[in-house]
Amino acid sequence: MTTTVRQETSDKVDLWLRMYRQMVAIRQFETEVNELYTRALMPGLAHLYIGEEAVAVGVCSALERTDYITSTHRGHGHCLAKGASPDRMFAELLGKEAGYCKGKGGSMHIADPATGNLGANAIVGGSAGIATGAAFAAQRLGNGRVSVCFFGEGALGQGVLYEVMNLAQLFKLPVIYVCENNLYNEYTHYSETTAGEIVARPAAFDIESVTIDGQNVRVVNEFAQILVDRARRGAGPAFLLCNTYRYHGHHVGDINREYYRSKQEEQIWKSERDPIVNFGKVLIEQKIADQEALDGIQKEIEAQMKQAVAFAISAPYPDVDEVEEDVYA
Amino acid sequence: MTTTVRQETSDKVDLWLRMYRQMVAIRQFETEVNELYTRALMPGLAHLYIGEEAVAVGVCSALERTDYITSTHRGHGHCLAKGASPDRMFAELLGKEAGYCKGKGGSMHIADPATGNLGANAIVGGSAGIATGAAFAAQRLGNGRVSVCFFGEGALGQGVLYEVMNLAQLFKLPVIYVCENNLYNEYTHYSETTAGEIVARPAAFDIESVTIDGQNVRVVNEFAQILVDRARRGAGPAFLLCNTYRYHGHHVGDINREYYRSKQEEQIWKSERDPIVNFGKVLIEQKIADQEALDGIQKEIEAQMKQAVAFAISAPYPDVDEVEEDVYA
Amino acid sequence: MPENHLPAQNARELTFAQAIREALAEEMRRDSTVCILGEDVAEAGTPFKVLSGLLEEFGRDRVFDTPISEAGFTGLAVGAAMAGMRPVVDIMFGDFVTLTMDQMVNQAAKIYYMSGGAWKVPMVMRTTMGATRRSAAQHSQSLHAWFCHIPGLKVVLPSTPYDAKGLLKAAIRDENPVVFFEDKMMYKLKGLVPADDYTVPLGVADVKREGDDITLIATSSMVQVALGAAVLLEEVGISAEVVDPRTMWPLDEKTLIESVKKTSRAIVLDEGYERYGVTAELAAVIATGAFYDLDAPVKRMGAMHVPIPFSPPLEDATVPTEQTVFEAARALCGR
Amino acid sequence: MPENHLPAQNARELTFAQAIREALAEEMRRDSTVCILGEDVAEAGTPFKVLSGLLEEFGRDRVFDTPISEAGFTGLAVGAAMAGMRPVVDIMFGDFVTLTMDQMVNQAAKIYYMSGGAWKVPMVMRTTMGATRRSAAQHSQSLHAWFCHIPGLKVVLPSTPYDAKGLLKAAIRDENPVVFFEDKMMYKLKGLVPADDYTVPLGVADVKREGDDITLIATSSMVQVALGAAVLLEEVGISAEVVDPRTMWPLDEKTLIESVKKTSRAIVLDEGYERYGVTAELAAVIATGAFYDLDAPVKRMGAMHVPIPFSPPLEDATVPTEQTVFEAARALCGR
Ligand SMILES: Cc1ncc(C[n+]2csc(CCOP(=O)(O)OP(=O)(O)O)c2C)c(N)n1
Ligand SMILES: Cc1ncc(C[n+]2csc(CCOP(=O)(O)OP(=O)(O)O)c2C)c(N)n1
Ligand SMILES: [Mg+2]
Ligand SMILES: [Mg+2]
Repeated sequence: MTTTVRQETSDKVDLWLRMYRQMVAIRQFETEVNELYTRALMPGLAHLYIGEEAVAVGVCSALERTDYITSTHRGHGHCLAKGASPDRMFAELLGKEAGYCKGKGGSMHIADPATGNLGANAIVGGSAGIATGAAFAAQRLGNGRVSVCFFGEGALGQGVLYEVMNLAQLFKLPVIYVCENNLYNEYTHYSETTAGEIVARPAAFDIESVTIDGQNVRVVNEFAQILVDRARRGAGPAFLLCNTYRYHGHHVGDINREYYRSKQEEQIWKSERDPIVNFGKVLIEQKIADQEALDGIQKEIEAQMKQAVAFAISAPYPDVDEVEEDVYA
Repeated sequence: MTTTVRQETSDKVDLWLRMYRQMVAIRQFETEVNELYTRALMPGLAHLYIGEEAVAVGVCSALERTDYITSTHRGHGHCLAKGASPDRMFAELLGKEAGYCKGKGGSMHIADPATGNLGANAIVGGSAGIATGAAFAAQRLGNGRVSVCFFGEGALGQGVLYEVMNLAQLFKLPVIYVCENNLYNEYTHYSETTAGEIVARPAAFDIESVTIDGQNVRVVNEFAQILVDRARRGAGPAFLLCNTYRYHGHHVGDINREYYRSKQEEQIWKSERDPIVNFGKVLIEQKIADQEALDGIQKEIEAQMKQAVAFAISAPYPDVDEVEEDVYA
Repeated sequence: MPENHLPAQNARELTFAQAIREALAEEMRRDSTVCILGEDVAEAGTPFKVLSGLLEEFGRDRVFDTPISEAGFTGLAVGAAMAGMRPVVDIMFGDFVTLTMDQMVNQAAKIYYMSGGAWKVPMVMRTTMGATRRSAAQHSQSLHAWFCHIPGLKVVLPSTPYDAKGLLKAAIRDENPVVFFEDKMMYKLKGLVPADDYTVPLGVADVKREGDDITLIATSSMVQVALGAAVLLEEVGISAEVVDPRTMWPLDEKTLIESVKKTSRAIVLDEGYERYGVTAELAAVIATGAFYDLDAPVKRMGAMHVPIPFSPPLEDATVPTEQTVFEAARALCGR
Repeated sequence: MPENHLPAQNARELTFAQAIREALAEEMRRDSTVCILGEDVAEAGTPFKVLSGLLEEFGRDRVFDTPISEAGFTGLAVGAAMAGMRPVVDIMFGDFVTLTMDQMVNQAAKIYYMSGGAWKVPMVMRTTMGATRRSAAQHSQSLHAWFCHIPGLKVVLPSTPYDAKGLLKAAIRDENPVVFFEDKMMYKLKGLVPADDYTVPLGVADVKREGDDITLIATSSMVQVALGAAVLLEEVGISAEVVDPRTMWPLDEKTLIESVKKTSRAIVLDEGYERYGVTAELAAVIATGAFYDLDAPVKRMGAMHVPIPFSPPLEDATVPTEQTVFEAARALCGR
C-alpha cells in the first residue's frame, strides 16, 4: 500500500515536472519565433501560442504517442506537446529541407506521423473532419487510439464542425474536440460571433461537454484524461472547452491591438492567470521543485531553443527541384 | 364586445375553411402529379407532399403575401400554400413556357416573386442561407417582412444550417426555420442520421424552439403565428419542429418501400393522423361545415385541378432559343 | 490493339452499374480497410441502386449510411485514409461536390505535399455527372473540370463497363485521393467485363475506334456519342478515330497528340461546361502538341454555357449529340 | 487609346487597396442597399486593411463583422440580394472560396435562370488570389478558373488601381453575382485614379501596351509581369503587346484574337494553376480564333501544377516571372 502511494506520488511528480518543462519549452520556442520574425529571419507570419500553453500540454500529456492530434494555424504548442522536436520545427518555419515537411508546409502545416500529429491546418475548422476520420479509422482498425482535435473558438463558425460532431456521436468515435477559447477570432471578440453558450452546441448532439480553466494545466490534464479514457473505452466523443488567452497578437505582425482589446485586459491575464507562473508556484508549494530548479529548467530550455534556432538557420533550403516532388504518392 | 367576439369567430371560420381548402388543394394537386408520372406525362421525378399538408398550410396562413418563404425538393405544398396557382405550377412541372420559371426550373425550383416565394431548392439545406438573407434584407430595409425557411429533418445534416442560425440569432433576424420531420432522409430513418434531440440544436444558438404536432393544422398555425409575430416585433429567429409523415415514396418512383419502412407504419399515420380527415371532423364537430360542404370542396377542387392539368398539358414548350435566355440579368 | 478490345475468355456482359459494384466488392474482399461511406448507400444501395447487395455481403462495419453531410463525411474520409483506411465516399449527385471542395482541395489534395510526403490520403470519391435526366440545374452538372485543375488529385471518367471496373479498382489501390465520375445516364450501358482480377492503369488513354480523317477525343458518355457520330461519318466517307483519355489527370497527352498528328483534325467532346473546362485544356494541349499538323482549328463541344434547364427540349439542346458531332466533324473536314 | 491611359485631369495616385476602398465608399454613398459582410471587416478593416475607415463612415448598419462562416454569410448575401440589398461579401483568402461553392454555384449563379428570370442576385464576392506571400498551400491559391467555368457568374480580375475602382463599381451595379479577385500582392501597387465617378464596363479587354511581334495576354498581377517582360524584350528588339482581358467572363475574345492576328504569336499568363485553368481557355480561344495567323503554338504560363510550397525558393519557382516570360517570349519568337 505504501509502495503504491509512493509510486503514484512519483508518477505525479514526473508528470507535473514534465508538463512544466513542456510549457516552458513552448513559451521559449514561441519567444524565439517572435524574435525570428522581428529580426526578419522568418518568411511569412506565425501565430504565437504564448499564454495558452496549459491547454496543449495538459491535453497531450493525457495521450499516448500513437494517439492522434490535429492542430491549427496557432499550432506550434500542440506539435511540441505531442513530441515534435524544436530543431525540425524551426527548420520548417524557415522553409528548410530539414523541417518536418521539408520546408513545404511552414508554420501552419507541421505534421509528424512519428508523434501521431496529423498536421496543423490553416483552414479554420479544417481539421475537424480529419480528426474525426482518424478516430473512425482507429475504431475500425481496433487499435485503441484516440484522436484529439484542437481548434480555436472561431472554428465554431464553421458548419463542418457540426456535421462531424453529429457523425462522431452517431458512430461513437473516440475523438475529443478541444476548443481553445482565447476570446478572439483574429480581431473580433468571440461574443460578437457566437450566439448562445458554446458547450450547448456539442451537447445538442449528446456529446459529453465540459468547460474548464484552460490556464491550469493540472485541471486540463485531469479532465482530458477522463475524456480520453472514456473515448478509449468506446464511450464516444467529448468536447472540452478550455478558457484561455493569447498574450501576443493574432500573428506576430499584429502589434497595435488596442482597437480590439485593452492593454489592461492583457495585463490581467498575464499577471494573474499565467499558466507557467501559477504552476511554478504550485510546484514550489508542494515541494516538488524550488525556485532554483525552475530557473534551471528555464535556462536549460533557453539554451536548447537557441541551439535549435541555430540549427535551423544554418540548415540548407531544399533543392529547387524538390518543388515538383511529393505532389503524388 | 359581442361584436368583437363575433368578428373573431367569423375570422376563425374563414381561416379554418381556407386552411381546409388549401390542404385539400395540395393533396389533390399532388394526386394529379402522381397521375402525370404514372401516365408518363411528366418529365423526370417529383417528391409528393401528401400527408404533410398541415405544415405548409398552417405556417403560410400565418404569413402575409409579401412575407418570404423558401422551399425544398418537396416543395409543391409550400408554393401552393403561399399562393401559387396550380395551372402555372403544373405547366412548370411539365416544362412548359407558361410555368412559373418558363419551364426552366421544373418541380424542384418553383419560384414566384408575386407571392414572396424565393424558390424551391434541390440542394438539401440549400435555402437556409437564402431565407436568412431575405430576413436580413427585410430588417435592413425595415419593410417588416418575415422569412420562413422550410426544410426536411435531413437538412439538419448540413453545416450551413448551423452557420446561418448563428448569424440569424446574432443579427436578431426575422426568420423562422420550419423543420418538417417526416422521419426519413430519402430511404434512411432520421434516427440513424441525427444524434441528440433536434430542438437542442437551434436552442444551442439561443433560438426559440418549439416542437409541435405537424398533422394538426390549427396547432401549426397557432404556433407559427406566435413565432411570426415575435419575429416581426424584432425579437429574432425561431425554430418550429413539425412532426409529420409523407404517405408516398421519397419520390414518385419510390414504390417498394418495405426495405426501409413498414406498410403498417404508413397505415397508422394515414388512418389515425391524417391532417385533412381529422380537421374535417373538427369542422363538422364545431359546426363550421357539414360533410356535404366538405364533399363539395373536394369536388370543386378536383375539377379545378383537372382543369389546371389540362391547361398545362396543352400549353406549349418554350422555344428552343429560350435556352440561352435568362443566364444573365 | 488495346487490352479492352480483347476481353478475356471469361468475360461476361455487365452493365456499367454492375461493373462498378463488382469493382467495389472485389476490392472490399481483397482489402479489409476499404469501406464505403455515403447517403443511402446501405439498404437502399444509393438511389441509382449501384451499390445494391454490398451491405448484405459486407455488413454495417463496411458500408456506412451517413447523414446528409457531404463536407462532414468527406472530411472524415480524409482523416480515415490518413490513419489506415481506404474509404470510398459516395456523393450522390455530382452537383453536391460543391459542398466538399474544402475537404477535397484544401485538405485531401494537399496533405501529401504540405507534409513533405509524411502523410498520404488514399481515398476515392465516387460521384455522378451528366444531364438529360430531367433533373434541372442542381442535379445535372458535370463539374469534373474543377478537380482536374487541382494538383494532388487524380480524376477518372470511365466510358465503358470494362474501363469502369478496371479504373475503379486502380483508383482504390492508388495512394492518392482520386475523384471518380460516373455518368448517371450510362449506368445501364452494357459491355464485356472479364471475371478475373484486372485493373486499368490511371493515365493511359484508349483508342476506342481507329480512323484516319479526324480524331474525336471524348470523355465519359461522350465516348458513346462520338462512336455513334463515327458511324454516321463513315456513311459519308469520313473515317473518324475516337480517343478516350479515360483519366483527366494524369493525362495521356502523347496518345491524344499522336492521333491528331495522324488525322490532322480534332474535335474535343466533354459533357462539362465548354467554357474554362475540360475541352479547353484538351484543345490547348492538342493545338500545341499537333500545331504543325493541324489542318483546322480544334473544335470544342461541351455543355452549353447555361445552367441546365428542366424543360426537355431546352435540356436536350445543351449537350452534344451524335447528330451535332456528325455535323461539326463534317464541317471541319470540309465535306 | 484606351480610356485608362488618359486619366482625367483630377486623377490622383492611389494604391490598389485605396482604389478598392474608394469604389466601395462611393457605391455605399450612392446606394444605401450596398453593404459589406465578412470576417474582421469592421474595426479591423480586414487583415489587409483594405476596408479601413468604412466602418467609421458607414457604421455597423452597413459594415458587418461575421463569424468565420464563409458558406453561411455568402448564402445570407444571396438571399439578401434577392430581397433588395446589394451585398458585397469579403472572403479573406481566395482559398476559402472552397467553402462557398454551393452558395455561389448551385444558388447564386443559377437563381436567375432557374426562376426563368423571376429573381435576380445582384451581389459581389470580393476575394484574393496570388502566391509568393510565404503563406503556404492553403493561403496562396488563385481559384478563379472554377468560377469562370460556371454560367451565371461574372468574374473580374483587375490589374491596376484604375481598373480595380472602375470594375468594382461596375460589379456592384451589375444585376448578377460577380466574383472579384484581388491579388493580395498588388494592394500596394500605385496608379492614377480619377476622383470623378466612372466605371469600367465588364467584358472589355484593355491593351496595356502596344506591340507588333508577340502578344502577352495577362491577367491580374501577371499584367505587371508581362509589362516588365515587355521592357526586357524591347531591349532585344522584340516588340510585345500586352493585353489584359480584365474580366474572364464576359470575355472580350475579339480584342484578344485581333491582337494575336496582328502579332502572330502569343503567350497567355495567369496565376492560377496552368492545368485546366484560365490559360487553357484563353489559349484555346486564340488557337481557334487566330488559327491561320499563328506562327507558333500559343504558350501557356500559369502556376506550376503543385500545391503552393512555403519554402521561399520553392514558392518563387511556381509562378511566372518577368525573366521566365522574357525567355519564353524570346524562344517563341525564335530569337
Ligand atoms: C475558413 C477560414 N476562414 C478564415 C480564415 C482566416 N483566419 C485565420 S485565423 C482566424 C481566426 C481564428 O480564430 P480562432 O479559431 O478563435 O483561433 P485563434 O486564432 O484565436 O487561436 C481567421 C478568421 C481561415 N484561416 N480559414
Ligand atoms: C446536399 C444534398 N445532398 C443530397 C441530396 C439528395 N437528397 C435529395 S432529398 C434527400 C433527403 C432529404 O430528406 P429530408 O431533408 O428529410 O426531406 P424529405 O425528403 O424527407 O422531405 C436527399 C439525401 C440533395 N438533394 N442535396
Ligand atoms: Mg480565438
Ligand atoms: Mg425527411
